[in-house]
Amino acid sequence: MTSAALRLEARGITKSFPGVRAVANVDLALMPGEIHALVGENGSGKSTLCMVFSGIYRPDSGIIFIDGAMVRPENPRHAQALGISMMYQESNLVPELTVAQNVALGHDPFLTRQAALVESVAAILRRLKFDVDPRMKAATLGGAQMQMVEIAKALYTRSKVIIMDEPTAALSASEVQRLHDVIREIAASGIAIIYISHALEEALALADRVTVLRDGEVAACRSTSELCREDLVHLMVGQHVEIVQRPTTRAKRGAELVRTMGLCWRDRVRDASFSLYAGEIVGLAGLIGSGRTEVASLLAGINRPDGGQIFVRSREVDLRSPRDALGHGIAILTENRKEEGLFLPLSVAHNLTIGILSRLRGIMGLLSPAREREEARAIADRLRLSTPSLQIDVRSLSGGNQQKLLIGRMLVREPDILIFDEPTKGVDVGAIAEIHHLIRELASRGKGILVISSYLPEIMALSDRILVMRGGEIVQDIDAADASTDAVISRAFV
Amino acid sequence: MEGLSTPAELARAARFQRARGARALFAWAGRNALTLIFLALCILLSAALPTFLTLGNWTIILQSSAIIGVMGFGLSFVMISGSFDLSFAATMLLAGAVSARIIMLDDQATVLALLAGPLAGAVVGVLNGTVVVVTGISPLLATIATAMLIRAFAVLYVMQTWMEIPRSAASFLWLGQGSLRGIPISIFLLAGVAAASFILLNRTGFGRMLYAVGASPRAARVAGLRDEAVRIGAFMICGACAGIAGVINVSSVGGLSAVFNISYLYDVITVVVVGGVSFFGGVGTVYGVALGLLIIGVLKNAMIILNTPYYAQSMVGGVFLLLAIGLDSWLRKRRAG
Amino acid sequence: MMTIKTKILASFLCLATAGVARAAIAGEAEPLTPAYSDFQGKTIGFAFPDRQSMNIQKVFRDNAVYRARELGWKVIETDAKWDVGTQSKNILSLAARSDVAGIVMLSIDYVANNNAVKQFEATGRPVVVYHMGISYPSAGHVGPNFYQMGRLFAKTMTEDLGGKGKIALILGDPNSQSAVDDLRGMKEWLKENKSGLEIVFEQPANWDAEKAKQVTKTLLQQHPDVAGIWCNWDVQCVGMGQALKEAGQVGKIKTWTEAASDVCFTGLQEGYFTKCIGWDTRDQVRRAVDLVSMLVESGWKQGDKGIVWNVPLYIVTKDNMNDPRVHRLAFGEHSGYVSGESN
Amino acid sequence: MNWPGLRRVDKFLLKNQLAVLAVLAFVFFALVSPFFASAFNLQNLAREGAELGIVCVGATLVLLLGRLDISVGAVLGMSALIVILGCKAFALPLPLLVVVVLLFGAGIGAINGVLSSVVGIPSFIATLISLVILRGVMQWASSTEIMRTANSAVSTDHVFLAIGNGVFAGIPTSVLVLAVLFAATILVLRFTRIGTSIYALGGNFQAALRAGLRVTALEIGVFAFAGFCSALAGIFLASRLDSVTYQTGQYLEFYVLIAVILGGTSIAGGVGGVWGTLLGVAFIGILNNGMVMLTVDRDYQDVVIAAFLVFALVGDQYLNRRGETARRWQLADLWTPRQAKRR
Repeated sequence: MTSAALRLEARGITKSFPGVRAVANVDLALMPGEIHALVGENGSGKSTLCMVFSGIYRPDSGIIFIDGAMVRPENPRHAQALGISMMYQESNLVPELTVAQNVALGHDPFLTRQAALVESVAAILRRLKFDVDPRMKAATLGGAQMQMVEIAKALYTRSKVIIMDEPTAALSASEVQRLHDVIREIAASGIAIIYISHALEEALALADRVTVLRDGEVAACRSTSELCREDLVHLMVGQHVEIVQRPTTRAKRGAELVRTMGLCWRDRVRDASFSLYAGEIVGLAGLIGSGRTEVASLLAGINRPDGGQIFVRSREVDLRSPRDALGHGIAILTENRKEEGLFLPLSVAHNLTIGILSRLRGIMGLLSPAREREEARAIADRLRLSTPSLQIDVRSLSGGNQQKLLIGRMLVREPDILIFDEPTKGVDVGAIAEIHHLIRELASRGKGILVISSYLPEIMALSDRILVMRGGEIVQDIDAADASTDAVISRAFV
Repeated sequence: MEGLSTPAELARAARFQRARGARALFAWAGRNALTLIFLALCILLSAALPTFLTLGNWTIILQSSAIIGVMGFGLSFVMISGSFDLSFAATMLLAGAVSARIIMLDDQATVLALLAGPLAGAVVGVLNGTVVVVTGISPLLATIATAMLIRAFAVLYVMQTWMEIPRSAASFLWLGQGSLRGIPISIFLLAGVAAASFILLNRTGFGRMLYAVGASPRAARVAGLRDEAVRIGAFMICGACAGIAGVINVSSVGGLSAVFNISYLYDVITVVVVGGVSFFGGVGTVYGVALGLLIIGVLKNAMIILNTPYYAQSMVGGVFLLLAIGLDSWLRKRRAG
Repeated sequence: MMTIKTKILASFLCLATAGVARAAIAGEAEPLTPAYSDFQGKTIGFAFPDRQSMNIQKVFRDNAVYRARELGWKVIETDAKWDVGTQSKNILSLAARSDVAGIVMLSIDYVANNNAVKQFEATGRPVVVYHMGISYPSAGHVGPNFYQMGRLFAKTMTEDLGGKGKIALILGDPNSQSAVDDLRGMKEWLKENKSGLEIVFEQPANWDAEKAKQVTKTLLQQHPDVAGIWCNWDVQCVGMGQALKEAGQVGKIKTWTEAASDVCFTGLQEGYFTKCIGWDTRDQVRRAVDLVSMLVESGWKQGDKGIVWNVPLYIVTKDNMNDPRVHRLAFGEHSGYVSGESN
Repeated sequence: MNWPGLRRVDKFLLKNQLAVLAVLAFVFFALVSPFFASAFNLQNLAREGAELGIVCVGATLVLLLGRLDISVGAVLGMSALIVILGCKAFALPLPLLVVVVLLFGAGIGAINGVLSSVVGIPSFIATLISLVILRGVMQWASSTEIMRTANSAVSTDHVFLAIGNGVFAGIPTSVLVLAVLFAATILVLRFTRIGTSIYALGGNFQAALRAGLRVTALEIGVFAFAGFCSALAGIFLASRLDSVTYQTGQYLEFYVLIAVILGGTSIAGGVGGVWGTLLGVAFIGILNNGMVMLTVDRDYQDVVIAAFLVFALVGDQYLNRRGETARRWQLADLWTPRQAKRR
């Protein structure tokens, strides 16, 4: 095919961030009117690639053509001017503005003639077979309607390429159907569409071709007719290097520490029931937004369940705050260190000892710096925390050491139920191994451990038992021994 | 530097080393900017004004900073907890009125009067804190409202016309008028409050939690700290300090009038912010606030000595505020961006 | 710690001030209600700056209201609590009331109420200002001539100091017109008479006693040889006195202040004032009420020439302060009387 | 999940409660005081209300951006001062003067905008600083001889006086100007890109950025507009009072905030509008004037006002931010420059 006939062509796109090579030398070509699915695990580089197209990131190398003309998207606005528009996962609408104003935001003339605007937007909405009054405020729209408005936005800017990042994440089956019809419709008018989705069937059903990304590289680019779901899964997973050896001897499970029955929270967790035993590591697998983190937050008292019960050591408990949870011996290492873990302006020592201030009492019940120093030193040594000094800002520690620090803080409270949410996120290779080793050790000391990770190999490597979550429900509870990566993946994806 | 696992860390360590080397001086100067400014001021002024560097003058500088300083230390607690209080000036008026009222009823009830003021302040502080923390409305606007209420309450229910402290209440008046070995008592009070704040902030669990809550309320929650209680506690301390300031004020002049002097508000905020307490919580030291207090105090003193027109004084305050805050926010933005 | 002597002194002073206070609330509580008066059924409006914060303001208010009731007026009072904006709002609200025949007021500011007064008088009703004047030529002004008071101060200070020496001025709010006139008069006299007095220090204390105290301390520190201090007036001067006491300068440094107020008397009593220049605070407001009454009766119209009635000034010293006639300057006869019917 | 729907209902209720409240207040005062509804007082009420309203229009836009401007009072005062000085001391031609003053106001506003958006100072503090400095300048200016003479002179320039006191077809000029300004603002908010941008910026910063709106310029512009409005009000005030003090406009910012927040504009930004503000102004204006009319003690007035401020804040917290009350918001939400949240 000649490049002129292509709507969008990308050659050798590479983008790396400090420490990570997010997208490596990716080629992509879209015909006019083509619906092109982009699939891959979390962190396989889909979003990064799209953000390069939509002008949020500049590629380190590689070139992009639109209709055969080379372009260099500077910023979202510029990208839109070039004909590339992106629909983001989170809503991108201004609640107080009308649908029409939202659609035209940033592209309306200085003097907006309301009638004309409404008319032109209404035309687009009609074309989308989407009956909503352009004059009503965006605040009153539901999830599906919001997606429609996002599409309308894209059409309003006369886009040649529309990138859709998980447009169906929040939609019901019937809504998904309608959305797909619309997408096919607009594709028919010659617009090329990049469709990112974790719902593999959806992708296969909708798209003409599919590109599979794995660790930032193109694993395959085939037409959907030649693919079935299993191939797709296999392509996505590939042959991962096992980073830790599977435990040869299964830790033998002790008494039941936690049992939950029918936990519900908003629409994010539906009827989650499971139990956790002493001495075992349970992996909580699933996609981002599948409710893993939410379940953890319920267990740790960060959020309060709307329904269901939590039993700790077979006594029902009501966890109103993390403080309560700690009181019952449940400690959590949260996903985002910066917001929910570290106290950035404070020193390493202060960060370490914040949980055990009562132990630092010296003369007249005042904190004794000496005792603080030795306590902090003790924790630091125990975790082989490498820092030039305990007095420096915790900011200047590496990701790995920050994570170790938080684990250390978690352990000094001597909890027997530990929740690790993404324990190795943004952590350097050396530290990963250490952290994994630590988790195992804790388990062998009879703690009950819940590990959440988007990186399946990690789950597979660590856990004795795996819970797979999808759409807020626990869809599978299998022994790690007889679980295969593919199996888990295929349950995690729709 | 043993046990550094990754190249990234080695690099970081190296940077740490370098900081000790060439850029050490700048780093040091950056850390001690306030101290340097203060020393520079002192040198400058003592060169310009022969009487500046005398014991007598410094007594005056400290004594006239006492009230502002006491409230400043109080306010810094609230600001470290990541909140704000605009009602302390009104609280000072109320507390002063309360203790004046008591001592006027019984001129020997010194202890009661001395305790009542700070106590009233603390109560007001708790109310403030509860309003802010429980409803979660903006502390700025909330405390503007409470300030109006407190002041009105004081004027309507506690105060009379010029409240004259009976001269017979000697021990009460001694607090603000007496002196030990030529050093006014109010200076000892200021020092006491400073010391207490230092201990509270650096040597107690409450202080640690305060910094933690201010630095990241969510992290504090997850770490299992009683964040709300801590924030209310900060307000309480602020109120109590305002109360102490009120008592000092009353006993220092032996009376209290309902004419409300708003300038205290600006002065205290200026001192605290110049002292390097961040608006965004988690940052601030007693040493810094003390320096801020001294810098502003010295400036005012010099301006009075030089007999500068009064209006210049408020402007200088404003400019200092601008510089201090501008720097704080700018650095913060650099870090965030 | 206090010595026995100071204790005794303190208790003596306590007694003295108590005596003063008792004298202050002497006099009948309620005025005679006239059987007939031309003003019966008419209302007189008062725009006070503040009835509460200073005793002298209370004396003004009490005697004014008393006199009005004596004459058979119906009284309506407004209080601005020292807020300029509020005061002109108050005047306008009185202007909106057709039943108010005239206003007696003490204006917080020299100019801020011009428009309000103008609007009130535009409806053919007189406004009489007492104490400080306003720049708008209202129907009448009863009060001291601050310019002349300044000159008198200069003269007195020169005499007290034997014609030479350093003096310091502790102002309240330098923008208040009375202070401006005071200083003008004072400085002019000093110049004209080639007085040897030299003003070395001039700082405001914004009526805040604590600030006045600190400012005075700085002054004493900077100019140990200062011979005299003029403190504008009222409660801030208590702060000045306190500073003198703590510096042990009471009696050594000559001090002057304005108005025969309770502050003045206490200061003379305790020795930190040498002289006060005052006038009959009670008489002043009574005259103001009388003037408005006359104008109302004589059918005053806007455009008539404004009447200025300056009160005589007296010098109050420790020697004459216990003379009942002098005492009355400060406390009148009707202080401590508060009831004053509102609408 | 239709919080938005509920929120709409609530806000609808809130706003209409306000209208009802305003009417009730009016009726109440009209019944209690026979003079409240008098033509004189109503005109007076309208004038005071109009000046407050003009300032509030600007302040509303600032709040829509999720920012605060408390320097409005000082800007108003300073502008008034410039007008008095220019008109009475230097006899500058009025049109020129007006232009200069409006430019001055816009300039100060722009500086506030830069401090807030570029330097990243929390807007509350940035504007607090401008307030302090401006007040300092005003004190200095009003202490100068030239300012005093200008101030004390009673102006005879009918054109100048007509600005603030004039009546056109029975309606005070300032009210007409407010109406025009108000209409213009409504039109801009509704029918121009600026309007949509303001709501976008306050409502969903990400969306605004992705739509490529010029964030910084917008913020500076809005602050400049707020300054412009304050200056405009200042001109009317100067002409109406024919004088200015260094306290002119003190505490105005509180009334402005209360009126705007009561009007249903969220301090978190993005929610609300000028309609509600107008109701808020009407309510506060009536309340204030009515209480003055009934000679309610100023301290009790403060209590009432403060109570309404708290009511407004809590209402804002639980109505406008209903969806996220789960998360109690920190000060930083109001203070941290939004730019920091960009990534």
